[in-house]
Amino acid sequence: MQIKYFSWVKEQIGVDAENITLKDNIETIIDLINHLKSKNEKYNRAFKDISIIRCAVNMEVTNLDEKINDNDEIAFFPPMTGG
Amino acid sequence: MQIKYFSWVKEQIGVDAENITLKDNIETIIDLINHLKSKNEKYNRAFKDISIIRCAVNMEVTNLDEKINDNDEIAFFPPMTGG
Amino acid sequence: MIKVQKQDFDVTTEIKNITSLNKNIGGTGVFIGNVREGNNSNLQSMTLEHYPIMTEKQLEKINNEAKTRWNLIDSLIIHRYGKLYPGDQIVLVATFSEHRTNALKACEFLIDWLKTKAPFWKLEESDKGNIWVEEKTSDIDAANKW
Amino acid sequence: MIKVQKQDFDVTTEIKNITSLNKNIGGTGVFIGNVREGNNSNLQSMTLEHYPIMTEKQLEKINNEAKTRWNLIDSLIIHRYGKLYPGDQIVLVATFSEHRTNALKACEFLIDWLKTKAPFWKLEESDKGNIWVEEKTSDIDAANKW
Repeated sequence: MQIKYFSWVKEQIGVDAENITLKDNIETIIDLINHLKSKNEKYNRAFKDISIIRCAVNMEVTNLDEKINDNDEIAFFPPMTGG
Repeated sequence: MQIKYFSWVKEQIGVDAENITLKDNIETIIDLINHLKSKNEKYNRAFKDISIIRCAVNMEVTNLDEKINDNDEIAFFPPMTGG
Repeated sequence: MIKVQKQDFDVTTEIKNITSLNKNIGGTGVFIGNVREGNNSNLQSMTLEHYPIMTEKQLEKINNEAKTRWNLIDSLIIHRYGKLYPGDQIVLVATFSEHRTNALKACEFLIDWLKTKAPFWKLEESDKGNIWVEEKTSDIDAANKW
Repeated sequence: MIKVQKQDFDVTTEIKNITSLNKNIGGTGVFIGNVREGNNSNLQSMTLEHYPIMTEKQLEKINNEAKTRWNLIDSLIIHRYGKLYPGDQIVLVATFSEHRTNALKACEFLIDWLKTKAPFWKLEESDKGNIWVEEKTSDIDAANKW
Protein backbone atom coordinates (compact mmCIF):
# COMPACT_ATOMS: atom_id res chain seq x y z
CA MET A 1 0.00 0.00 0.00
CA GLN A 2 1.26 3.42 -0.89
CA ILE A 3 0.69 6.27 1.53
CA LYS A 4 1.12 9.93 0.54
CA TYR A 5 1.37 12.93 2.85
CA PHE A 6 0.80 16.60 2.07
CA SER A 7 1.28 20.01 3.67
CA TRP A 8 2.18 20.02 7.38
CA VAL A 9 1.29 16.31 7.72
CA LYS A 10 4.16 15.62 5.32
CA GLU A 11 6.44 18.05 7.16
CA GLN A 12 5.78 16.47 10.54
CA ILE A 13 6.20 12.90 9.33
CA GLY A 14 9.26 13.86 7.30
CA VAL A 15 8.49 11.96 4.08
CA ASP A 16 6.06 12.69 1.24
CA ALA A 17 5.28 9.03 0.52
CA GLU A 18 6.01 5.53 1.75
CA ASN A 19 5.06 1.92 1.05
CA ILE A 20 3.81 -0.33 3.79
CA THR A 21 2.37 -3.83 3.82
CA LEU A 22 -1.00 -4.03 5.51
CA LYS A 23 -1.18 -6.19 8.60
CA ASP A 24 -4.25 -8.37 9.14
CA ASN A 25 -5.63 -6.27 11.96
CA ILE A 26 -5.75 -3.11 9.82
CA GLU A 27 -9.13 -2.90 8.14
CA THR A 28 -9.97 0.81 8.10
CA ILE A 29 -8.17 4.11 7.77
CA ILE A 30 -8.47 4.73 11.48
CA ASP A 31 -6.76 1.35 12.09
CA LEU A 32 -3.98 2.47 9.76
CA ILE A 33 -3.58 5.77 11.60
CA ASN A 34 -3.32 3.95 14.93
CA HIS A 35 -0.75 1.60 13.44
CA LEU A 36 1.31 4.53 12.14
CA LYS A 37 1.08 6.35 15.48
CA SER A 38 2.57 3.30 17.20
CA LYS A 39 5.65 3.47 14.94
CA ASN A 40 7.20 6.64 16.35
CA GLU A 41 6.70 10.09 17.83
CA LYS A 42 6.58 11.88 14.43
CA TYR A 43 3.46 10.03 13.35
CA ASN A 44 2.03 10.43 16.82
CA ARG A 45 2.40 14.20 16.55
CA ALA A 46 1.10 14.45 12.97
CA PHE A 47 -2.04 12.48 13.84
CA LYS A 48 -2.55 13.96 17.31
CA ASP A 49 -5.71 15.90 16.40
CA ILE A 50 -7.64 13.65 14.06
CA SER A 51 -10.35 16.31 13.56
CA ILE A 52 -8.04 18.30 11.27
CA ILE A 53 -6.85 15.30 9.25
CA ARG A 54 -8.49 14.59 5.91
CA CYS A 55 -7.83 11.52 3.81
CA ALA A 56 -8.33 10.15 0.33
CA VAL A 57 -8.46 6.55 -0.84
CA ASN A 58 -7.48 6.20 -4.48
CA MET A 59 -7.82 9.96 -4.86
CA GLU A 60 -11.36 10.11 -3.53
CA VAL A 61 -11.97 11.98 -0.28
CA THR A 62 -13.37 9.53 2.31
CA ASN A 63 -14.17 9.17 5.98
CA LEU A 64 -11.74 7.68 8.47
CA ASP A 65 -13.89 4.58 8.94
CA GLU A 66 -13.49 3.66 5.26
CA LYS A 67 -12.31 0.06 4.64
CA ILE A 68 -8.96 -0.20 2.87
CA ASN A 69 -6.92 -2.93 1.21
CA ASP A 70 -3.36 -3.57 0.15
CA ASN A 71 -3.41 -2.06 -3.33
CA ASP A 72 -5.08 1.20 -2.33
CA GLU A 73 -3.34 4.55 -2.54
CA ILE A 74 -4.00 6.37 0.73
CA ALA A 75 -3.33 10.07 1.27
CA PHE A 76 -3.36 12.14 4.46
CA PHE A 77 -3.55 15.94 4.47
CA PRO A 78 -5.04 18.94 6.28
CA PRO A 79 -8.29 20.54 5.04
CA MET A 80 -7.85 21.71 1.45
CA THR A 81 -7.35 25.42 0.70
CA GLY A 82 -7.74 25.80 -3.05
CA GLY A 83 -8.84 28.72 -5.13
CA MET B 1 -35.56 74.20 -24.67
CA GLN B 2 -33.66 71.39 -26.36
CA ILE B 3 -35.41 68.09 -26.88
CA LYS B 4 -33.52 64.93 -27.81
CA TYR B 5 -34.97 61.70 -29.15
CA PHE B 6 -33.43 58.23 -29.18
CA SER B 7 -34.03 54.79 -30.67
CA TRP B 8 -37.44 54.26 -32.32
CA VAL B 9 -38.80 57.50 -30.81
CA LYS B 10 -36.20 59.33 -32.89
CA GLU B 11 -36.99 57.20 -35.96
CA GLN B 12 -40.71 57.88 -35.73
CA ILE B 13 -40.35 61.60 -35.17
CA GLY B 14 -37.68 61.85 -37.85
CA VAL B 15 -35.18 64.09 -36.04
CA ASP B 16 -32.70 63.38 -33.24
CA ALA B 17 -33.01 66.81 -31.60
CA GLU B 18 -34.91 70.05 -31.87
CA ASN B 19 -35.27 73.38 -30.10
CA ILE B 20 -38.64 74.69 -29.05
CA THR B 21 -39.75 77.65 -27.01
CA LEU B 22 -41.95 76.67 -24.09
CA LYS B 23 -45.46 78.06 -24.13
CA ASP B 24 -47.02 79.26 -20.90
CA ASN B 25 -49.43 76.38 -20.59
CA ILE B 26 -46.64 73.78 -20.66
CA GLU B 27 -45.57 73.08 -17.10
CA THR B 28 -44.76 69.39 -17.02
CA ILE B 29 -43.35 66.74 -19.34
CA ILE B 30 -46.78 65.35 -19.98
CA ASP B 31 -47.91 68.85 -21.06
CA LEU B 32 -44.95 68.93 -23.44
CA ILE B 33 -45.86 65.52 -24.88
CA ASN B 34 -49.43 66.67 -25.49
CA HIS B 35 -48.14 69.82 -27.17
CA LEU B 36 -45.86 67.79 -29.45
CA LYS B 37 -48.64 65.33 -30.31
CA SER B 38 -50.79 68.27 -31.48
CA LYS B 39 -48.08 69.29 -33.97
CA ASN B 40 -48.41 66.39 -36.39
CA GLU B 41 -49.06 62.68 -36.92
CA LYS B 42 -45.38 61.65 -36.44
CA TYR B 43 -45.35 62.86 -32.86
CA ASN B 44 -48.79 61.44 -32.32
CA ARG B 45 -47.57 58.00 -33.36
CA ALA B 46 -44.31 58.18 -31.40
CA PHE B 47 -46.11 59.11 -28.17
CA LYS B 48 -49.15 56.89 -28.76
CA ASP B 49 -48.36 54.46 -25.92
CA ILE B 50 -46.98 56.61 -23.12
CA SER B 51 -46.31 53.53 -20.96
CA ILE B 52 -43.26 52.65 -23.06
CA ILE B 53 -41.87 56.19 -23.16
CA ARG B 54 -39.10 57.11 -20.73
CA CYS B 55 -37.72 60.60 -20.29
CA ALA B 56 -34.83 62.45 -18.77
CA VAL B 57 -34.58 66.08 -17.69
CA ASN B 58 -31.04 67.39 -17.75
CA MET B 59 -29.82 63.81 -18.10
CA GLU B 60 -31.63 62.54 -15.02
CA VAL B 61 -34.40 59.97 -15.51
CA THR B 62 -37.68 61.43 -14.25
CA ASN B 63 -41.42 60.85 -14.22
CA LEU B 64 -43.77 62.37 -16.76
CA ASP B 65 -45.32 64.71 -14.21
CA GLU B 66 -41.95 66.40 -13.61
CA LYS B 67 -42.01 70.20 -13.88
CA ILE B 68 -39.84 71.65 -16.66
CA ASN B 69 -38.57 75.06 -17.71
CA ASP B 70 -37.14 76.73 -20.76
CA ASN B 71 -33.46 76.01 -20.26
CA ASP B 72 -33.89 72.28 -19.52
CA GLU B 73 -32.60 69.56 -21.82
CA ILE B 74 -35.40 67.04 -22.24
CA ALA B 75 -34.91 63.56 -23.74
CA PHE B 76 -37.47 60.98 -24.81
CA PHE B 77 -36.57 57.35 -25.40
CA PRO B 78 -37.84 53.76 -24.98
CA PRO B 79 -36.81 51.70 -21.92
CA MET B 80 -33.01 51.41 -21.79
CA THR B 81 -31.31 48.18 -22.84
CA GLY B 82 -27.71 48.45 -21.74
CA GLY B 83 -25.20 45.78 -20.82
CA MET C 1 -13.47 53.94 -13.72
CA ILE C 2 -15.89 54.41 -16.59
CA LYS C 3 -15.17 54.16 -20.30
CA VAL C 4 -17.75 54.66 -23.05
CA GLN C 5 -16.06 53.90 -26.33
CA LYS C 6 -16.43 52.70 -29.90
CA GLN C 7 -13.28 50.59 -29.97
CA ASP C 8 -12.80 47.10 -28.57
CA PHE C 9 -11.09 46.41 -25.23
CA ASP C 10 -8.52 43.87 -24.07
CA VAL C 11 -9.60 42.18 -20.85
CA THR C 12 -6.09 41.32 -19.62
CA THR C 13 -4.82 44.87 -20.18
CA GLU C 14 -7.80 46.45 -18.46
CA ILE C 15 -7.54 44.16 -15.42
CA LYS C 16 -3.76 44.41 -15.06
CA ASN C 17 -3.95 48.22 -15.26
CA ILE C 18 -5.73 47.99 -11.92
CA THR C 19 -4.28 44.90 -10.21
CA SER C 20 -0.72 46.08 -10.89
CA LEU C 21 -1.43 49.16 -8.74
CA ASN C 22 -2.65 47.29 -5.67
CA LYS C 23 -1.16 44.06 -4.32
CA ASN C 24 -3.99 43.65 -1.83
CA ILE C 25 -6.49 42.68 -4.51
CA GLY C 26 -7.26 39.03 -3.79
CA GLY C 27 -10.36 38.60 -5.93
CA THR C 28 -11.42 40.08 -9.25
CA GLY C 29 -14.94 39.51 -10.55
CA VAL C 30 -15.46 40.03 -14.26
CA PHE C 31 -18.42 39.97 -16.59
CA ILE C 32 -18.06 40.22 -20.35
CA GLY C 33 -21.09 40.62 -22.60
CA ASN C 34 -20.85 39.59 -26.25
CA VAL C 35 -23.14 40.02 -29.26
CA ARG C 36 -24.98 36.72 -29.78
CA GLU C 37 -25.69 35.38 -33.22
CA GLY C 38 -29.04 34.08 -31.92
CA ASN C 39 -30.64 30.75 -32.61
CA ASN C 40 -33.26 31.67 -35.20
CA SER C 41 -32.92 35.20 -36.43
CA ASN C 42 -29.43 34.94 -37.95
CA LEU C 43 -28.21 38.27 -36.62
CA GLN C 44 -25.93 40.17 -38.98
CA SER C 45 -25.05 43.12 -36.75
CA MET C 46 -26.16 45.12 -33.76
CA THR C 47 -25.96 48.88 -33.51
CA LEU C 48 -25.75 50.38 -30.04
CA GLU C 49 -27.03 53.92 -29.75
CA HIS C 50 -26.49 55.87 -26.56
CA TYR C 51 -27.03 59.28 -24.97
CA PRO C 52 -23.58 60.89 -24.77
CA ILE C 53 -22.65 62.53 -21.46
CA MET C 54 -25.78 61.10 -19.79
CA THR C 55 -24.28 57.64 -20.39
CA GLU C 56 -21.09 58.56 -18.58
CA LYS C 57 -23.09 60.17 -15.76
CA GLN C 58 -25.30 57.14 -15.33
CA LEU C 59 -22.42 54.66 -15.42
CA GLU C 60 -20.56 56.77 -12.87
CA LYS C 61 -23.63 56.78 -10.64
CA ILE C 62 -24.12 53.01 -10.92
CA ASN C 63 -20.44 52.41 -10.28
CA ASN C 64 -20.48 54.63 -7.20
CA GLU C 65 -23.52 52.79 -5.91
CA ALA C 66 -21.56 49.51 -6.10
CA LYS C 67 -18.66 51.07 -4.20
CA THR C 68 -21.08 52.23 -1.49
CA ARG C 69 -22.67 48.81 -1.10
CA TRP C 70 -19.58 46.58 -1.21
CA ASN C 71 -16.04 46.82 0.05
CA LEU C 72 -14.21 47.29 -3.24
CA ILE C 73 -10.66 48.39 -3.91
CA ASP C 74 -11.66 49.47 -7.42
CA SER C 75 -14.15 48.82 -10.17
CA LEU C 76 -14.36 49.33 -13.90
CA ILE C 77 -17.12 49.55 -16.49
CA ILE C 78 -16.37 49.68 -20.21
CA HIS C 79 -19.36 49.96 -22.52
CA ARG C 80 -19.06 50.09 -26.29
CA TYR C 81 -21.40 51.79 -28.76
CA GLY C 82 -21.67 51.74 -32.55
CA LYS C 83 -22.01 48.86 -34.97
CA LEU C 84 -20.99 45.47 -33.59
CA TYR C 85 -21.01 41.97 -35.03
CA PRO C 86 -21.79 38.50 -33.61
CA GLY C 87 -19.03 37.50 -31.21
CA ASP C 88 -17.95 41.10 -30.56
CA GLN C 89 -17.48 42.28 -27.00
CA ILE C 90 -20.09 44.83 -25.84
CA VAL C 91 -19.44 45.41 -22.17
CA LEU C 92 -16.86 44.72 -19.48
CA VAL C 93 -17.57 44.91 -15.76
CA ALA C 94 -14.66 44.27 -13.41
CA THR C 95 -14.69 44.52 -9.63
CA PHE C 96 -11.61 44.31 -7.43
CA SER C 97 -11.64 43.41 -3.75
CA GLU C 98 -9.55 41.82 -1.04
CA HIS C 99 -11.94 38.88 -0.92
CA ARG C 100 -14.07 37.19 -3.53
CA THR C 101 -17.56 37.69 -2.12
CA ASN C 102 -17.56 41.48 -2.42
CA ALA C 103 -16.10 41.32 -5.93
CA LEU C 104 -18.59 38.74 -7.21
CA LYS C 105 -21.69 40.34 -5.70
CA ALA C 106 -20.74 43.82 -6.94
CA CYS C 107 -20.04 42.44 -10.43
CA GLU C 108 -23.49 40.83 -10.59
CA PHE C 109 -25.10 44.03 -9.29
CA LEU C 110 -23.34 46.22 -11.86
CA ILE C 111 -24.36 44.20 -14.88
CA ASP C 112 -27.93 43.88 -13.55
CA TRP C 113 -28.24 47.64 -13.17
CA LEU C 114 -26.56 48.38 -16.50
CA LYS C 115 -29.26 46.39 -18.26
CA THR C 116 -32.09 48.75 -17.33
CA LYS C 117 -30.37 51.95 -16.13
CA ALA C 118 -27.69 52.68 -18.72
CA PRO C 119 -29.01 54.78 -21.64
CA PHE C 120 -28.21 52.40 -24.49
CA TRP C 121 -30.56 51.10 -27.15
CA LYS C 122 -29.80 48.11 -29.33
CA LEU C 123 -30.87 47.80 -32.94
CA GLU C 124 -30.63 44.24 -34.23
CA GLU C 125 -30.06 43.88 -37.95
CA SER C 126 -31.10 40.37 -39.06
CA ASP C 127 -33.04 38.37 -41.63
CA LYS C 128 -36.17 39.69 -39.93
CA GLY C 129 -35.22 43.30 -40.63
CA ASN C 130 -34.09 45.97 -38.19
CA ILE C 131 -35.62 45.54 -34.76
CA TRP C 132 -35.02 47.53 -31.58
CA VAL C 133 -34.37 45.21 -28.63
CA GLU C 134 -37.15 45.48 -26.05
CA GLU C 135 -36.76 45.66 -22.31
CA LYS C 136 -37.08 42.22 -20.65
CA THR C 137 -39.19 41.62 -17.57
CA SER C 138 -36.42 39.37 -16.24
CA ASP C 139 -33.99 42.31 -16.46
CA ILE C 140 -36.35 44.58 -14.54
CA ASP C 141 -36.71 41.90 -11.86
CA ALA C 142 -32.95 41.41 -11.70
CA ALA C 143 -32.37 45.14 -11.24
CA ASN C 144 -35.06 45.41 -8.57
CA LYS C 145 -33.70 42.59 -6.45
CA TRP C 146 -30.73 44.74 -5.29
CA MET D 1 -11.70 22.48 -19.52
CA ILE D 2 -9.25 22.01 -16.66
CA LYS D 3 -5.64 23.16 -16.49
CA VAL D 4 -3.33 22.61 -13.53
CA GLN D 5 -0.09 24.37 -14.28
CA LYS D 6 2.96 26.13 -12.89
CA GLN D 7 3.04 28.92 -15.48
CA ASP D 8 0.94 32.07 -15.56
CA PHE D 9 -2.12 32.48 -17.79
CA ASP D 10 -3.42 35.29 -19.98
CA VAL D 11 -7.08 36.01 -19.32
CA THR D 12 -7.87 37.43 -22.79
CA THR D 13 -6.28 34.47 -24.57
CA GLU D 14 -8.03 31.90 -22.42
CA ILE D 15 -11.43 33.54 -22.87
CA LYS D 16 -11.10 34.14 -26.61
CA ASN D 17 -10.01 30.53 -27.13
CA ILE D 18 -13.56 29.64 -26.12
CA THR D 19 -15.70 32.60 -27.27
CA SER D 20 -14.16 32.45 -30.76
CA LEU D 21 -15.60 28.94 -31.14
CA ASN D 22 -19.19 29.82 -30.29
CA LYS D 23 -20.99 32.99 -31.35
CA ASN D 24 -23.96 32.19 -29.13
CA ILE D 25 -22.05 33.04 -25.96
CA GLY D 26 -23.73 36.19 -24.66
CA GLY D 27 -22.33 36.25 -21.14
CA THR D 28 -18.97 35.25 -19.69
CA GLY D 29 -18.44 35.19 -15.93
CA VAL D 30 -14.86 35.31 -14.73
CA PHE D 31 -13.15 35.12 -11.37
CA ILE D 32 -9.44 35.72 -10.96
CA GLY D 33 -7.69 35.03 -7.65
CA ASN D 34 -4.42 36.79 -6.89
CA VAL D 35 -1.83 36.43 -4.11
CA ARG D 36 -2.45 39.23 -1.60
CA GLU D 37 0.40 41.00 0.09
CA GLY D 38 -1.69 41.17 3.28
CA ASN D 39 -2.12 44.08 5.62
CA ASN D 40 0.15 43.08 8.50
CA SER D 41 2.24 40.06 7.74
CA ASN D 42 4.19 41.45 4.78
CA LEU D 43 3.94 38.33 2.66
CA GLN D 44 7.04 37.53 0.62
CA SER D 45 5.76 34.52 -1.28
CA MET D 46 3.20 31.74 -1.24
CA THR D 47 3.90 28.17 -2.25
CA LEU D 48 0.98 26.11 -3.50
CA GLU D 49 1.36 22.38 -3.04
CA HIS D 50 -1.14 20.02 -4.64
CA TYR D 51 -1.91 16.33 -5.13
CA PRO D 52 -1.14 15.60 -8.80
CA ILE D 53 -3.76 13.60 -10.72
CA MET D 54 -6.21 13.88 -7.81
CA THR D 55 -6.23 17.64 -8.42
CA GLU D 56 -7.21 17.19 -12.05
CA LYS D 57 -9.85 14.61 -11.08
CA GLN D 58 -11.36 16.89 -8.46
CA LEU D 59 -11.41 19.96 -10.71
CA GLU D 60 -13.00 17.90 -13.47
CA LYS D 61 -15.66 16.71 -11.01
CA ILE D 62 -16.40 20.22 -9.74
CA ASN D 63 -16.53 21.57 -13.29
CA ASN D 64 -18.94 18.83 -14.35
CA GLU D 65 -21.13 19.60 -11.36
CA ALA D 66 -21.41 23.22 -12.55
CA LYS D 67 -22.36 22.06 -16.04
CA THR D 68 -25.08 19.85 -14.55
CA ARG D 69 -26.56 22.64 -12.45
CA TRP D 70 -26.46 25.53 -14.93
CA ASN D 71 -27.01 25.89 -18.64
CA LEU D 72 -23.43 26.55 -19.77
CA ILE D 73 -21.94 26.50 -23.23
CA ASP D 74 -18.49 25.92 -21.74
CA SER D 75 -16.44 26.46 -18.61
CA LEU D 76 -12.79 26.67 -17.70
CA ILE D 77 -10.73 26.31 -14.54
CA ILE D 78 -7.00 27.11 -14.49
CA HIS D 79 -5.23 26.58 -11.17
CA ARG D 80 -1.56 27.27 -10.64
CA TYR D 81 0.83 25.58 -8.21
CA GLY D 82 4.40 26.28 -7.11
CA LYS D 83 5.95 29.43 -5.69
CA LEU D 84 3.99 32.64 -6.31
CA TYR D 85 4.51 36.25 -5.27
CA PRO D 86 2.19 39.08 -4.17
CA GLY D 87 0.10 40.21 -7.14
CA ASP D 88 0.55 36.92 -9.01
CA GLN D 89 -2.51 35.23 -10.46
CA ILE D 90 -3.43 31.94 -8.73
CA VAL D 91 -6.67 30.80 -10.26
CA LEU D 92 -8.99 31.55 -13.18
CA VAL D 93 -12.60 30.47 -13.36
CA ALA D 94 -14.52 31.32 -16.52
CA THR D 95 -18.08 30.32 -17.37
CA PHE D 96 -19.72 30.83 -20.74
CA SER D 97 -23.46 30.95 -21.34
CA GLU D 98 -26.09 32.43 -23.61
CA HIS D 99 -27.32 34.63 -20.77
CA ARG D 100 -25.58 36.23 -17.85
CA THR D 101 -27.38 34.64 -14.89
CA ASN D 102 -26.19 31.11 -15.60
CA ALA D 103 -22.64 32.28 -16.19
CA LEU D 104 -22.45 34.40 -13.02
CA LYS D 105 -24.02 31.82 -10.71
CA ALA D 106 -21.84 29.00 -12.04
CA CYS D 107 -18.74 31.16 -11.66
CA GLU D 108 -19.53 31.89 -8.02
CA PHE D 109 -20.28 28.21 -7.38
CA LEU D 110 -17.01 27.06 -8.94
CA ILE D 111 -14.77 29.35 -6.91
CA ASP D 112 -16.72 28.50 -3.72
CA TRP D 113 -16.23 24.78 -4.26
CA LEU D 114 -12.58 25.12 -5.28
CA LYS D 115 -11.82 26.71 -1.91
CA THR D 116 -12.61 23.58 0.11
CA LYS D 117 -12.70 20.73 -2.43
CA ALA D 118 -9.59 21.20 -4.57
CA PRO D 119 -6.52 19.47 -3.09
CA PHE D 120 -4.24 22.47 -2.77
CA TRP D 121 -2.39 23.66 0.32
CA LYS D 122 -0.91 27.14 0.65
CA LEU D 123 2.30 27.89 2.53
CA GLU D 124 2.68 31.60 3.28
CA GLU D 125 6.26 32.82 3.62
CA SER D 126 6.30 36.12 5.51
CA ASP D 127 7.92 38.06 8.35
CA LYS D 128 6.11 35.71 10.71
CA GLY D 129 7.82 32.64 9.24
CA ASN D 130 6.32 29.89 7.10
CA ILE D 131 2.68 29.25 7.93
CA TRP D 132 0.22 26.87 6.25
CA VAL D 133 -3.04 28.63 5.46
CA GLU D 134 -5.90 27.19 7.51
CA GLU D 135 -9.37 26.38 6.28
CA LYS D 136 -11.84 29.23 6.90
CA THR D 137 -15.29 28.69 8.37
CA SER D 138 -16.65 31.24 5.88
CA ASP D 139 -15.33 29.09 3.02
CA ILE D 140 -17.01 25.96 4.40
CA ASP D 141 -20.28 27.89 4.71
CA ALA D 142 -19.92 29.26 1.17
CA ALA D 143 -19.37 25.75 -0.24
CA ASN D 144 -22.31 24.33 1.70
CA LYS D 145 -24.80 26.93 0.50
CA TRP D 146 -24.88 25.40 -3.00
